[in-house]
Amino acid sequence: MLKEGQIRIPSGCAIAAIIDRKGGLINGSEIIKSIALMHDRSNGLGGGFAAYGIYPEHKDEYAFHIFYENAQAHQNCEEFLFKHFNIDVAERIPTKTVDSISNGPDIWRYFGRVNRVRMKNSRLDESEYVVQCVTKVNAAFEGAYIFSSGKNMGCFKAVGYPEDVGEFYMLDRYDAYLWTAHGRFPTNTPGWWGGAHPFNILDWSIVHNGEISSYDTNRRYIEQFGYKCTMQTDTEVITYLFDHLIRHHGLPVNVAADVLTAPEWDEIDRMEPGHKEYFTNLRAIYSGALVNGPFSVILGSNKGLLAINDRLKLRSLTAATKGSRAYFASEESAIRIICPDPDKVWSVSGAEPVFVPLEIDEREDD
Amino acid sequence: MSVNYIPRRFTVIRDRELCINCGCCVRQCSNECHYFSDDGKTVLSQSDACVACHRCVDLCPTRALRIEKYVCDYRENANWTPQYQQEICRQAETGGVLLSGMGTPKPYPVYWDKILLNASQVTNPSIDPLREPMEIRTILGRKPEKLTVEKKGKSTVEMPPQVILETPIMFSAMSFGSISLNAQKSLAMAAKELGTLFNVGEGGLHPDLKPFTDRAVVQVASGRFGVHSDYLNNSKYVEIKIGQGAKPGIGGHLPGEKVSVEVSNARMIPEGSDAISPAPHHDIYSIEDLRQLIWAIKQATGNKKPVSVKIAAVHNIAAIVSGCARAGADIVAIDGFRGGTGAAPVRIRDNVGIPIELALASSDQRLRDEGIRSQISLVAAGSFRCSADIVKAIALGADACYCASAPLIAMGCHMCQTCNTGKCNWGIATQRPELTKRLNPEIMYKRVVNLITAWNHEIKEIMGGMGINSIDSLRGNRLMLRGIGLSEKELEILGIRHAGE
Amino acid sequence: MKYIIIGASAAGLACAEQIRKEDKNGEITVITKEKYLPYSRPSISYFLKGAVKESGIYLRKSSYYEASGIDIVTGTQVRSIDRKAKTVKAGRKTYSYDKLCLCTGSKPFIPPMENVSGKINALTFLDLESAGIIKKTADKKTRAVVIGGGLIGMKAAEGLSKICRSVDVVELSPRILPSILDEKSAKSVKKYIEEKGHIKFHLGQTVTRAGSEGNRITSVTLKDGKELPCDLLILAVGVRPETELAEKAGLEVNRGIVTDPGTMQTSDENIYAAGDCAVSVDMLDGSRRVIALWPNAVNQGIAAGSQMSGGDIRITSSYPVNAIDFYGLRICTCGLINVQDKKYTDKIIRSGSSYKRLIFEGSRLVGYVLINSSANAGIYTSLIETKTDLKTLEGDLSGTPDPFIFGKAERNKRMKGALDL
Amino acid sequence: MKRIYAIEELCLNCRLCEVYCKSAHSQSKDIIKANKYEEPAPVSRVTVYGDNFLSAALNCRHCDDPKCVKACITGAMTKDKKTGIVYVNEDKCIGCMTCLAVCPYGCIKEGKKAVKCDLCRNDDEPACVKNCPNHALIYAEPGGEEK
Repeated sequence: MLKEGQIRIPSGCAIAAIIDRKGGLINGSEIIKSIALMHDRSNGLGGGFAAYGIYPEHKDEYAFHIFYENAQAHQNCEEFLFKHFNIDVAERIPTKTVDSISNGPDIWRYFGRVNRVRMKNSRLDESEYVVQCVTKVNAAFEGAYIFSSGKNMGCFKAVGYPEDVGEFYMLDRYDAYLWTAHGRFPTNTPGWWGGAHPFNILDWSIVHNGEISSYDTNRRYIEQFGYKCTMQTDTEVITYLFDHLIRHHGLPVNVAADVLTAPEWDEIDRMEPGHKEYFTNLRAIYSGALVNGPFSVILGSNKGLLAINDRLKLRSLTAATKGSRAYFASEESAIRIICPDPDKVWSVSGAEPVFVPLEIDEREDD
Repeated sequence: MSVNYIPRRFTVIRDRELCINCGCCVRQCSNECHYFSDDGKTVLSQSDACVACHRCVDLCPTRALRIEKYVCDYRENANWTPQYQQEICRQAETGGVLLSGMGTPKPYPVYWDKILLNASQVTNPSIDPLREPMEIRTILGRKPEKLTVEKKGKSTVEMPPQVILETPIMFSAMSFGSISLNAQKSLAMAAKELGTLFNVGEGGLHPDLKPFTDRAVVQVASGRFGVHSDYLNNSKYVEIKIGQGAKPGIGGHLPGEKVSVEVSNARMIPEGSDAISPAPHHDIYSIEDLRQLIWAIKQATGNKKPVSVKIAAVHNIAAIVSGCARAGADIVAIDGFRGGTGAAPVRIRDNVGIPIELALASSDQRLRDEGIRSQISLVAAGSFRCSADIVKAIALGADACYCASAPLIAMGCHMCQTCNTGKCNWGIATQRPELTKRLNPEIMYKRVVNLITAWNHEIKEIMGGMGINSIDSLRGNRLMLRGIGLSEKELEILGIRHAGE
Repeated sequence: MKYIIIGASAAGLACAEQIRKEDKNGEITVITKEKYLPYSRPSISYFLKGAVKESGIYLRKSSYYEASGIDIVTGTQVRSIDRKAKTVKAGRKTYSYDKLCLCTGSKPFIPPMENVSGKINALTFLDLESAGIIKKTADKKTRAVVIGGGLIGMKAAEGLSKICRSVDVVELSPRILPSILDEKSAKSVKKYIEEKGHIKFHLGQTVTRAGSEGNRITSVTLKDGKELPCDLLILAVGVRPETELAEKAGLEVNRGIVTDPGTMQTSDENIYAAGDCAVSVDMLDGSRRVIALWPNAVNQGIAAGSQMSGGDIRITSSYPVNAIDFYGLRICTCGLINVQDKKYTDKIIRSGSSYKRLIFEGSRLVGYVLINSSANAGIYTSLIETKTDLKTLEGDLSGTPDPFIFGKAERNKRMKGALDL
Repeated sequence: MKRIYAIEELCLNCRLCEVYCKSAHSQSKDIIKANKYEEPAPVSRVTVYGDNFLSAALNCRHCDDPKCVKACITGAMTKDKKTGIVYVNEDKCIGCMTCLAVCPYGCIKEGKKAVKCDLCRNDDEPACVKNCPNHALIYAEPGGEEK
């Protein structure tokens, strides 16, 4: 059966997220409870979480989460990894046996720093170096798949219901200031854990619900700039779009969101001249990056959380705030189960991104 | 004793019951196929000169006329078809190059008809064009690599000049001289109302079109006809015509009889002299010369408008398109081998050039491979017969489409392919005043507006069905296309999967 | 204001209608000696030959006059006009007026002939009454003789030829319709009419004496002594303007009531005159004579009516124009036809049965005679009326005149009117 | 009142206006019977003059102060007070053609009775205007407003 990536598998989904602006820690059990409520929005063929702030003791090192399908893949990948990074910790990610999750790959995690010498003669900056290494492993090393490569964060995903995946990875042992979660309803079995969400690159993680009809236009736009869309999923291409706009083009996150969900022309025509020119130029330059079709996306990063809805608001996405915390979910019920009396609840409107910044200075060199 | 080796091609059939001998057909046929009997009471017809332009058929008040192919069988011969035999006879008589008009009629594969469109079912919803705004606004011109932003809503990018079209359809180049001023005026008026552009062609600009210069694409061709600073500056954008799909590699020849005083003024050439546009631009012998001309034009127009380069779809098209882009062309127009023409040698029109579908697909992919596709605009030309062709072209990667034959048909053309004779009964491909007045711009421009408005609606309907509400998301969206009856190689060049996958 | 109009034919009715148009509530009284409401006098020959019923001959529906406030007094002879008292005696009543218009038309001219007057079967052919009598008395056995080969005589002869056994026409001049045809055209028309209407012509002749039994004429004898049996004698030699009333009232009369050519005002400022009784100035040669034709009478009636009721309509151009047909042979004539002066030249175009003669004065058209080629004759008429210099035209005049004889500017005015397309 | 104006620059000399005028003023209102079989043959009120190079369809101007109405000796030629249309009252017309002799535009045709354009007063639009293929005949107010 074709593996995800060889064919494009359309799917519906559930998404959820919690963030504490002040950096207060939230236990894994809360996010599991939230995503679990939306059990019927997924069909057990994919679930996953992203957690930020779970490795304080390694916060300046890259945390690689890797699936190995066989020992050979394990050995090749480790050989490559130790060559390009100074790895000081290598261990299996602790998991618990859950009967609904079976015959998964061997799951390891490594903490390490970039090998300065090798990075210098690759003439790439640190981020580009890491991205190229991850892309190399995932594209070239058969059976090995790096599904998380950020600092002080990590993704946990598998084929199964999200609440089972949470239990499998014993997420109740982790505390993070930013959680995102995803439950998947693919039309057919992805046949492979790597296909589950969230999708990660550096410390970006994306969970996405919906089916973007502009997928091939976006894919063929982004592939102009060195990206390889190996998974053929919407999340992958949206992540690369954000990465390209923010990292390569240095656009602020909310401007990047404007590019993906640009306002409509009749709205632009009604704007005052300054704005009109800005948005006309924006849509002219980035017409290939406009994302069309129903979607709701939550983008996690060390800078904060961004939630966006498609321009026509064809996909549900609810937001709420309570003190320093912000909650997001495909359904309001998934928020109220973990936060019964939020200060404010609203439905994210089309093409108006919500950005919740993290006010802790996590990184010096950023 | 002259032997008539070539049988007539058509027969005009007159239903005597219906014919009221009003003589309308007699006065309307410029090929003089109809005439009155001596007593002036009955109308007779002689079909030798009939080119099946249907002027008499359409104007006959009692619908008494119809045209029939004149069947005069030769012995069956798949190789030596009657057409080849007759063309040999014609050349045996004239010793000259056979000329003809419009695009090649030869049955080469039409890829548009072998590509199917996607639609949303279950996994992603269609978008209801009655509720959501469907956007087909298209912006042509060179784009910078990225947007530089001071803060949200304030960009500091140095934006090159852009051209905004309210539809991805523009009217392709048809010069004043090959078509009548009235035909051009109709296209100009239609372009103004539709919010799109019409291409003036290589015949210079007639003063009557002054009010439409903000809707005009002006061409700089190898003959440089009518090119001066006013001409360049009073336009929406300037297009350097390197080639034309119907006759790649060769120049153009407007016979002296068609060079009336007005045509000669517009082209700045002596009246009655043949207007020859030479095969190459005699100042462009390599790509760097093209860059020089592009910059010269940009300087002449104060960098206020994009410069387009129009090339015929030939082998190695992808490399040429990429080269033009790198030579500074903001817009590259590719004209497929089925594109129409006022006059072109039959052999070249029917054998030289490649289909626009393949040229467009490979060029779009090559530009993407080099990461510069998003910086320039790609315009496809060469026979779009309906809105589905346009959607497929945009999905293959075109920004916009040049249409010429379709609007002409809307204005009365019946594809008789004898434009080169200058006796067009519909007042389109002629300069004869008694024929050009048959094309009343006030009436005809509305028909063209109706046609394009209809196509726009259809494009929006198809996009809605695909779950797309902006043409930006259709452009280059090859996933929306599926091929049927295409070889692996063809699918690969078109970059689309086979139906069923 | 009180208006009185004497005579209820073309001029009288036109004058009354024009006054009503300009003076909504003035009192308008039209007095006529005939016992009929205003009717189409030239149509009596069509009535005679049954081409139109009596009901169709009236100019307006009878209810029209009451609706437009015009009081028609029929069967009343006006006997005298008192200019100082501004009153008119008619029948047993006296009518006072502020403005008076004489539209008395014309009366038949009867040359001296022995034993004709007082005979019951010797009639003129000017009004509906006589036409009615002729229609009743004439039948298949009647042998009719018409004195006068002019317009009226020929129309009478045509009418009679449908209902009588034989018709003889006696004409003083050597050719028929002398006032409108020339030598050549008269000969071909005469031949045509003889074939179609079995009418016998006696040209260059007059009737000198009539034989009678009691008060009925039985025969007539011509100048050359020839005797013709005659059961019905029609006197159609010509007409004279009816100016008796004007002369009695002391108005200036010179072969027609003399009027100001523009306002139709007579020598008395409150009295106007219009139609066959008034003198017109022919714009083409300046001659002062009576132009006894319907269009002229209507124009003069309108001018007089307007002047009488404070309007400003004036007569700017009067000239003769006439269209008549005999057994389908159409004759149109206009302007000066029988001209002798060297300054006039003419051009004759003949093809098949159609005959066209154009009369020029220098480079101006001043007259035409069209026989069976009357298509668009009105364009020639407008050339005559507007005194257009033919050198400014583009096309020539021999064929059927059409808009393309004019230059572009004139064509635009004629066909596009105010549109500046 | 709305009148028919002829634009010679657009007239194609196809003469369809004459064909359709005959049909509109025929007994049968059928284009084939009217133009081929009907007796007496209907007469087109509009006439095209000129040739393929320059032509125009001449038609009655329905003048404000019509010479033909004044010249009519039987009161048959009438100008309708409301619509302004000048038309022939067939019952009263004796076919003397005096109107034809005075019409400065030459728009009255010879027949048993006078024949002239009545602007197809019982239809919504004159047949000649409706069927002119090149919009060379315009039915408009003097200022040009068509609707």
